[in-house]
Amino acid sequence: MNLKQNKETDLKSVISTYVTSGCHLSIGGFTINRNPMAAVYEIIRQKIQGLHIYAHSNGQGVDELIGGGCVSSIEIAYAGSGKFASTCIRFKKAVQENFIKIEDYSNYQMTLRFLAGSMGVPFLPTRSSLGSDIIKIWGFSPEMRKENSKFPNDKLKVMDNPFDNWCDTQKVVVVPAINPDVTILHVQEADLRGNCRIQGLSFADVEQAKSAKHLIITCEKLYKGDELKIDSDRTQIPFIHVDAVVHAPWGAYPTACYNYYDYDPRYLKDYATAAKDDGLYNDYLKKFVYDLNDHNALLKVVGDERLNTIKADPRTGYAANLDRR
Amino acid sequence: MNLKQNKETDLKSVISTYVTSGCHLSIGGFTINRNPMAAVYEIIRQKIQGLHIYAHSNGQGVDELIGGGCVSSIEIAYAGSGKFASTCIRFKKAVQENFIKIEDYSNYQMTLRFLAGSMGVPFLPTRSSLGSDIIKIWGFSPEMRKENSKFPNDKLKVMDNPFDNWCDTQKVVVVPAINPDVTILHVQEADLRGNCRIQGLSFADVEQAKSAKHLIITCEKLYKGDELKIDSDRTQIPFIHVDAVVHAPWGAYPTACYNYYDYDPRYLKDYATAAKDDGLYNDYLKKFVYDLNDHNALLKVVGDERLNTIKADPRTGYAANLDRR
Amino acid sequence: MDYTLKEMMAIVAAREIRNEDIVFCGTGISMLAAMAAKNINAPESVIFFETGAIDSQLEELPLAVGDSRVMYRTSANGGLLDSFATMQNPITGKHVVGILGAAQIDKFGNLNSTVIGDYYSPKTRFSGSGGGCDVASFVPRSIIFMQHEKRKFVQKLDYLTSPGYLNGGNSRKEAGLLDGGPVMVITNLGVMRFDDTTKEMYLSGVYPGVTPQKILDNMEFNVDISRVKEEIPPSEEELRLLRDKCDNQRLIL
Amino acid sequence: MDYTLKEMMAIVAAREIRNEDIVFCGTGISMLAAMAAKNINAPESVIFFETGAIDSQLEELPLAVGDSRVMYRTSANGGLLDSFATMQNPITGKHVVGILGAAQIDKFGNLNSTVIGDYYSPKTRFSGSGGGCDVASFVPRSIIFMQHEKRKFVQKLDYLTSPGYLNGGNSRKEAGLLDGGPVMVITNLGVMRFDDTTKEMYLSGVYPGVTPQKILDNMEFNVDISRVKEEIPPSEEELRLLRDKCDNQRLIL
Repeated sequence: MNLKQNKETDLKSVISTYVTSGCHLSIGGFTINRNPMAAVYEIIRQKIQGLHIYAHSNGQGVDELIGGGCVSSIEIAYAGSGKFASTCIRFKKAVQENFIKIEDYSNYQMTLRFLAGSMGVPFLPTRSSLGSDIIKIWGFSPEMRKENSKFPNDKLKVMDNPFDNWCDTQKVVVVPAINPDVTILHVQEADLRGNCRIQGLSFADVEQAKSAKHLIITCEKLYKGDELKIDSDRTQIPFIHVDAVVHAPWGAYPTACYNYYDYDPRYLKDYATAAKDDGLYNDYLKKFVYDLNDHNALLKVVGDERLNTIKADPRTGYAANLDRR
Repeated sequence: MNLKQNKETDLKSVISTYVTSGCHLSIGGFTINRNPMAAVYEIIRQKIQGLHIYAHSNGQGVDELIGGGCVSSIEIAYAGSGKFASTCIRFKKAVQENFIKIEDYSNYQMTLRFLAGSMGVPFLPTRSSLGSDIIKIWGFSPEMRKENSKFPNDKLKVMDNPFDNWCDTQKVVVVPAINPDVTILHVQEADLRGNCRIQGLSFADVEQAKSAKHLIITCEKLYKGDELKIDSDRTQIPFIHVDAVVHAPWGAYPTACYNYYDYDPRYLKDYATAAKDDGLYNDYLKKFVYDLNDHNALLKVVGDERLNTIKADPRTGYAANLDRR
Repeated sequence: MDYTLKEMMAIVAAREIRNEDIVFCGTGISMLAAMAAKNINAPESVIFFETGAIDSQLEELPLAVGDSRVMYRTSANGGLLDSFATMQNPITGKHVVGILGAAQIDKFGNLNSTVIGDYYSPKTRFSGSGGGCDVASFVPRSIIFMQHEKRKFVQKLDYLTSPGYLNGGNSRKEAGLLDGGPVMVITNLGVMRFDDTTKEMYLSGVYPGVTPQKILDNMEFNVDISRVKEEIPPSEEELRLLRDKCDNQRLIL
Repeated sequence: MDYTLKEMMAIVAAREIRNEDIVFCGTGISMLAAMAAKNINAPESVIFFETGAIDSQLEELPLAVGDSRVMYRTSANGGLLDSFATMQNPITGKHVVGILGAAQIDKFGNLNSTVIGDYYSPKTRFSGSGGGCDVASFVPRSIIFMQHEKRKFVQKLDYLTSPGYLNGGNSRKEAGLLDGGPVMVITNLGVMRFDDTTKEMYLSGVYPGVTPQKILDNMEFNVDISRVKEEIPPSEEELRLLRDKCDNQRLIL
């Protein structure tokens, strides 16, 4: 956080400043929607390694970070990209081949963990996962946890309800708070100070934002004045949480951004094809990430014609009748 | 909750159906803003008694319920009506003269208690009140709590952080969930199914709504069609939580309703004067509540001329330059 | 009347959904089943997604629960906290029906969507719980879609991602979960339900032309087949509404 | 230059607020102090209210923190959960300055805003904690406004609503609270601060014309007066901005 009046910066410098090797990172969005892809590609391009990722169901973005070799460990609820990859392919490979360490939670648990971090409490309770292997099996060993002060000593705990049987509840699972070093979100609208508006579903973005030690925003539309102070009921993230703002139109591409554009089915399908083969994947990385200077260059490779097909229909917020087979 | 397509009803019948003697009630709003006053006056008019109230800082509405003799016990963080009564006057009298039982919490604790109820967990943790008499002194005795299954056995508890010193926290206070029998809110906009939009601050209304076993909505503007499904990002309370909807323009009067009208300084000042004296207060109750048939009758007594002075300025949402001395 | 297996499965699930149900669904056939119920037999049922969308107007079929198509003309666009609280909430939660799927299921309706093989060095890694474990933990009734294969109906799960009846009998409650659990498992061959007392799976329905023995041949464990009936195929009207109203782009069917 | 005591008090508080502070305030003089800081010496400080309003454009002075005037042109209109989380949050919370008031204060800056007399049958009942206890528990720095009277600066509080330094020394931390606590008490006579080690109140400033003895005469307990200085009165410019920009309707001043 900072309270500066102008937090605008560029993606290259903001990534190199905040997303350092070994840092604990979370990204916004859900499966194939509103992932901060411009930032994800920049992280891959800068060959940042050893990231620890906190994810709920941040499909495409997380898979590309893993595929780009940036990730060494992850706490996650779900790795999937909808119809395009029911299990994210580079994720699957990395786990099966032991390239990354993994700890499994549920979506609600991960969201509660961000919420706990944003509220400044060490844990929150839920009934989810009682009796399951999410409780019994720990991906990160107690030793690994004890060694590193950035992890809590326990994955989670089961405890008795301190209020006897209040709310018909005998036991709860308590999950530990997360305060990521950095959270990166892509939002529809922001202003120079960092006030942010998300249109459509906010997923867990608000909790991820407010729990972060540093918060980077990329946005479709950047307001230079105080326009967002009008009708501020719509603003979910006030500027006090934000460190840096980057104007990045199409910054969620190839995932969707409600009211702006849809996901690109062709890109996601081609990605899935490449992801299944190491050779093809290296070609993909070279052609679509390493050889390009920035996100605009990617948009140029894709071309306006294709981008036009996924532009959002103003009535529905998505590209109606888009060929998605 | 129910999933009916049309939940519209009238205030008299909805109050007599849901707000029964001895029921546990919470009302929305904060001090002198968006209290569901039409409903409050109807409760007083129906001479419902023995209510247990859950309040954070619901000033004017709670004070009138107490003054009307409807309340026998209360859990509360703050009883004040801004400049008009730094401590609510009938509340003060009732506590000093032992007419009502009281249990003190903080605003955050009461809000967390509603949140816990809405999340379906028996408690939530905070660091607030460690070392204070809010922890040490219990208004409701352990015996009273044990006797009545509608109360948790403990006011609150202090417990060790189950995650060692995670988040630099050694101890937390856990506060028990609330699920009121009934919550009543006044909102700016609703539709027949019960989708609700609050403009300006939502205070703790959303948590009070979602924790309630029954939820009654009064609203300034009632939509008969699906208008609120357009731009639904603005809808804070979806219809699945709502039992009944009442169209009640000026339903928060004499408290404010952002974008519709301001508080009425003259009414609140006159109220404060009357509240200080039992005789005057009986006259107040007779003239402004008992002798009137409904909220419209109150608005007629007040008169259009005065109501016009508090109508909201469309630019600011309140009555700019209103004489508030 | 011709119909596909997918159509049969979607209709069987839809028939289980009632007015006043709030239906949690994922993608694919589970979403289709929820849409079918709403368009055929339970018009007042409400569809919602773990991403926070309630009562979406689904003009096109979403390809993920995070698809922008679920955000259009909802009753509210919230977030994950809202959706899971709706299920854990004691008032709204009682009305929620969850529709789930998995890689493995055991005879007590416990589900694995995490790994095949050892957790630390898995033969196959799947997506993980997502909201599955949450739904299975919270809701009073869930419907499970499965492919009927021996490697999927297993004696012992490689990982218990989402609790069903755990070890059967009263064990779900003893673990601290509320009453509830799976009510049926719908496969490409038939329908399984769970005994009221033992909470063990039994065969309750077969599709026309499928024998109970064929079903047993496709499971690692045995189930009681004494209560089996033939499932009624989709009617003409059901099929028409399913095809025209629920998936006219033929993305799933 | 003529100025009133209220103006002196508001300006003394305002001077304590810095750029990069997020100022929690209530109504009355505390709001005025926050507005004064923003208009005079800390233009980048941010005002916020427990009701959930951040960075309100205060064209008119609100008469309550729930006044619609705090909702106008905010950076965000949230709710109580948002505002208290901002203070308990380890990142934003570090920047929050709380402005508080109370009916009683003790030498360790603990506050009573609940009752005078016995809790169960009080001589005087006040409003209660509101957000006061929360703010006092969470924030690293708080500023307290008090009237300087013997019955208000007491040996022992009738009820400890909002924690200051509890029993002094390290006791705040031992109770489980984070570092922090009151930094100053501003009264109609002068300014008290707290010793770094003992956490006991001492007299740090008197207003022109007030003697340390007069201050001691108006307290039940003794404080160290050896560190006292005279407070600098409001400047012409400070007064002008206070009067014209912060309360031109003269609702508080």
